Amino acid sequence: MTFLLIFLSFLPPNDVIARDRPNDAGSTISLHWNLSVDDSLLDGYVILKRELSAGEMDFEKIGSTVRGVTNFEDENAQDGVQYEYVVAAVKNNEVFHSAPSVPVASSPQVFHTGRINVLAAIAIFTGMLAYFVTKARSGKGLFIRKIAGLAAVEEAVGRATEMGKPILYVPGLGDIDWTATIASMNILGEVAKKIARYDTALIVPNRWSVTYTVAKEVVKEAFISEGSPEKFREEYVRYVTEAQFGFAAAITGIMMRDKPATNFFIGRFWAESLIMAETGSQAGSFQIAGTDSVLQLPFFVTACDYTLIGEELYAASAYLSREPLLLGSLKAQDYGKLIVLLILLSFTFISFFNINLLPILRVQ
Amino acid sequence: MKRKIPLALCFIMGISMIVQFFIPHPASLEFSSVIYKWIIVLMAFALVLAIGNLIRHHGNKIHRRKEDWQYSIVTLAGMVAMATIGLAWGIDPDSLYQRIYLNVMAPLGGTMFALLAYYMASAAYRSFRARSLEATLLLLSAFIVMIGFMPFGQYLHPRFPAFAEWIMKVPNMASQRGILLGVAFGSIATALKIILGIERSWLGGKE
Amino acid sequence: MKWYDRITTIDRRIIYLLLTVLVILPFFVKVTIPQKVMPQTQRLFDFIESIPPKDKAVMISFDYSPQTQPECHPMAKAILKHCFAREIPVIGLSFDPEAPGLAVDALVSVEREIDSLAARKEDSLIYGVDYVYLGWKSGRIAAQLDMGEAISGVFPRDYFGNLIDSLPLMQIVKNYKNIAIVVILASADYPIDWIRYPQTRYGVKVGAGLTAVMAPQYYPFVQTGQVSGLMSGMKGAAEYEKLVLEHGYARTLGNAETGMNSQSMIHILIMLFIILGNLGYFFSRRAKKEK
Amino acid sequence: MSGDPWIWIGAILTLMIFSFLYKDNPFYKFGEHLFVGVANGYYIVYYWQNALKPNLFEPLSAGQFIYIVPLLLGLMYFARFIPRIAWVVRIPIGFTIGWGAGLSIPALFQADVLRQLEGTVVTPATFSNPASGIWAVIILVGVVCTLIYFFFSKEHKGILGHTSRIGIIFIMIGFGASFGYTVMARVSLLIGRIQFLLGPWLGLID
Repeated sequence: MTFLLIFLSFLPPNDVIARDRPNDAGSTISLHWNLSVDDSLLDGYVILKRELSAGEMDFEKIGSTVRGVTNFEDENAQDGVQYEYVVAAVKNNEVFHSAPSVPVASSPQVFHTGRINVLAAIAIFTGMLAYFVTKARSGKGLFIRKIAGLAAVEEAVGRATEMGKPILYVPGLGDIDWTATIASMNILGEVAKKIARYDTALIVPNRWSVTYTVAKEVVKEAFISEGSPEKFREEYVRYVTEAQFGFAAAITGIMMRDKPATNFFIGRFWAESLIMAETGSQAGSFQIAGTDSVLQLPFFVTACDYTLIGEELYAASAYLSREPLLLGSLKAQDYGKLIVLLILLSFTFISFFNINLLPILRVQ
Repeated sequence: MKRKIPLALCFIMGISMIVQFFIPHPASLEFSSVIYKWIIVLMAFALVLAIGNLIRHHGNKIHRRKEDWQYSIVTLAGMVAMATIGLAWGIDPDSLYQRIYLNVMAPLGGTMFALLAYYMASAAYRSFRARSLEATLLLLSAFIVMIGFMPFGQYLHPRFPAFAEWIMKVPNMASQRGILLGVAFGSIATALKIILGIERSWLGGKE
Repeated sequence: MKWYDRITTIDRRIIYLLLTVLVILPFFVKVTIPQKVMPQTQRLFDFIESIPPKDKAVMISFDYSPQTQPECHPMAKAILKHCFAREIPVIGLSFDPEAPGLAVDALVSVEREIDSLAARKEDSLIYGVDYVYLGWKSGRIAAQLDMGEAISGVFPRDYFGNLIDSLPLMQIVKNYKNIAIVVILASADYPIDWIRYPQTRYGVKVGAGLTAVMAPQYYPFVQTGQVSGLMSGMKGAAEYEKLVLEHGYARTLGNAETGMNSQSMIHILIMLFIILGNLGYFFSRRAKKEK
Repeated sequence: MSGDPWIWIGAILTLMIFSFLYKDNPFYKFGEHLFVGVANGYYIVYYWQNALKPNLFEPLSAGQFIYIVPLLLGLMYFARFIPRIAWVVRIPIGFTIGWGAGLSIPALFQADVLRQLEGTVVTPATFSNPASGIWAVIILVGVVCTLIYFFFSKEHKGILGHTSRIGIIFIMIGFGASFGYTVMARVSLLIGRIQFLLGPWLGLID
């Protein structure tokens, strides 16, 4: 049998289609072919190409695959140059060439069509945000549900004033490119305004140089806007160190020695969360935490008096300031979640009628 | 102008980074990598300000002989020494700089981190009380996971590890996903408000 | 003070002292508790088991610091032993500035172990051919994206100062096309960037070895297939050690084993104290009600 | 016992930090302040070597004058010392914040919204294994209820009240599980320090 096969000829693969790979930075051509009818007897396939403009140049081998494979990507094409491709079946050093493909050239794309869904999501959400913010501008009172941790902020500041002890505000350990840090800066502004009305010292330690500069602006402006710039002290906002646990060590030091009446932990946190929260609890401070770091939430919940969970952190500046524009954006967030819920439920429901909508959610 | 220029720059940067996501063209990739290099440079400049603040804070403490001022000397001396060593003799793997890193910073950081083992124990003992339904559920699921992920779990009951795994993978995953989805919207809304100039507390105050 | 009040207010220092004693004990009293392998660890092992020898490389991103060494270092060693025993080339790199020292330690100690077992000279490992360590780079996301174009663009030289193009392995492995999987060993939230950027843009496969605390956050990604396998914490390391040993890729277990015994003791201690606290709470509440 | 002075330094610093467990004391204060100092020295060198040198001075001296832009932006941080132009500080801040915000929006939609939704939708294929089908339904219910808990603009009454209460139950089970699971990780760290003290320092274990 083997003896016979060697002298038999095999059919090559057919319908070799070459096309520019979509949505890429160029220089790649995707090939697809139909398997040779003798596929199961073959060793595999080799892929050959040649430049069309180079005249009668020979085809050059550029790669190979095992049998049963129907596609290949030539990632070394030169953009704008026309190529022809041939796929050949291989058996014992003998090759059986297919007809050449239609010539094709690769090119980089300027729009990624596989990401239309992300674009649509951004457009819809931006539209909703713009709508609700504009609507809010007209000043109609918007409802916001009670958030226990925020209702306690006033009490926390008052308590510190009574005790004559400072307030410690840790704006998280994330740099300014974490949106949680930006949310924390907004809350810091509101807290600082309340502090400016009382006579309480404030300590804002920072891990990042950029957040330090922002925090300083925010606190200073809060004191100015409350009409008591003279109460602002340069030492309120401090830079500590970028080292995560060096920062945590310094904070525990402040907690044990300055004995703050209230500690705020608001922003992005990592493992150091419990070091700070547990030390603060042992020092007897009243503690309010807020973070979107899912993994640190259990520790704050365990060791702090109040904790803003996840998105509550992002609702906080609207809640505290009651500014219509911010409340409007909260409404947009709610509608965003509503759409997500409807997608989850409807896609699940429809899928049982054999309509699979999941590809809509897929991003390339 | 004091507000318009920074706001405009913020808007332009935000929009360009969003647009960049949708353009696979090599020029777009090049753009994003150059900008990232600039961002790092900016961080380095801001660090100069930050270190200035640190020096002033500790310098003040020493100058006014505030409580524990002696320790401020330790901080300043440590910083100057480490910076000098790194800048003067380099940062090769065998350099003094790396040695100090490995034998001073690493043990200090590692031990701070290790304190958490103790704090987890004291925090759990103090606050894991079955006060309400929610608190009881929290306590129970913590217990099941603590048993299930230890090798002795399977001797208590052969299905215990699977149960613990189930808690991690089903209810825990569901709640994490729910929280994450909410956070994503909060986060996106905040980022959008920043780009559109609706949220401008980083500019400080009203005017 | 009643007994039930007393057991709800035990001084934390007593807990701390007991905990210290229990964590030290297993170093001197050896026991072995056999354990089962979790499916996500198995998946990672199987993935690497399925890579053909001397073909695509495994890229290992060493992103842990000395603090998480007890968890991540045994993972690194186990996975390196696995790759080297199967003749899969390894490319190491780091985005955490604290990691390079540890990465070099892991690579060198595994190389020594393999070389000492090598029967023939050809079986010993050669730097630049069997593995390369690129070193550390700042600007994580940008670097990860740029490596899709050319690794040499991001790392013109390796950690030891050799020109990248002078290393035989790096002449074959130019970018992600020749990388079978990127395994991130990390104590922080690093794999998400690999998923969000190189995976979404270049289709890079991502595996991970994470500290026990980070790992659950990635369960959703394992389920969706964005992460092709995951070792979680010291337990995951011990499981991978076990798989590597069972398949004959190593002679001994690593350090994760003793660690698991200390773990068991501490877990029991913490649970006992929680029970004490609740007993006290229960009886004091009943006593109050009776009044 | 080790004869290496570096090991001794590491061991003594380790014990200094552990001493905080008993109470705040001069040894801990020393360790803490040394940590902050040395770490800042470390990062000064680090930013010089990895940011300013390769990303600013080398390109500039190679004639890539576009890098004057980050130089100018960086210098603007120092405007805060000149009260008249102190507002200029906002320019580099605006640049950084805008960049971070813009980068995060598509990434969040893609990885945290669309991909997670895709993983949560239940399809007939999920039921190819009955158990995993049921778990998928529980996950779906959990995600929906947890998300409802985060609705802010409606009072949590009626059906919203019931579902958000189920959401809270899921959240609490999740928190407990995460806490219990994390114990393992933290003990690992402690083991690492103990290994260091017993091994390299005291030489009691190998």
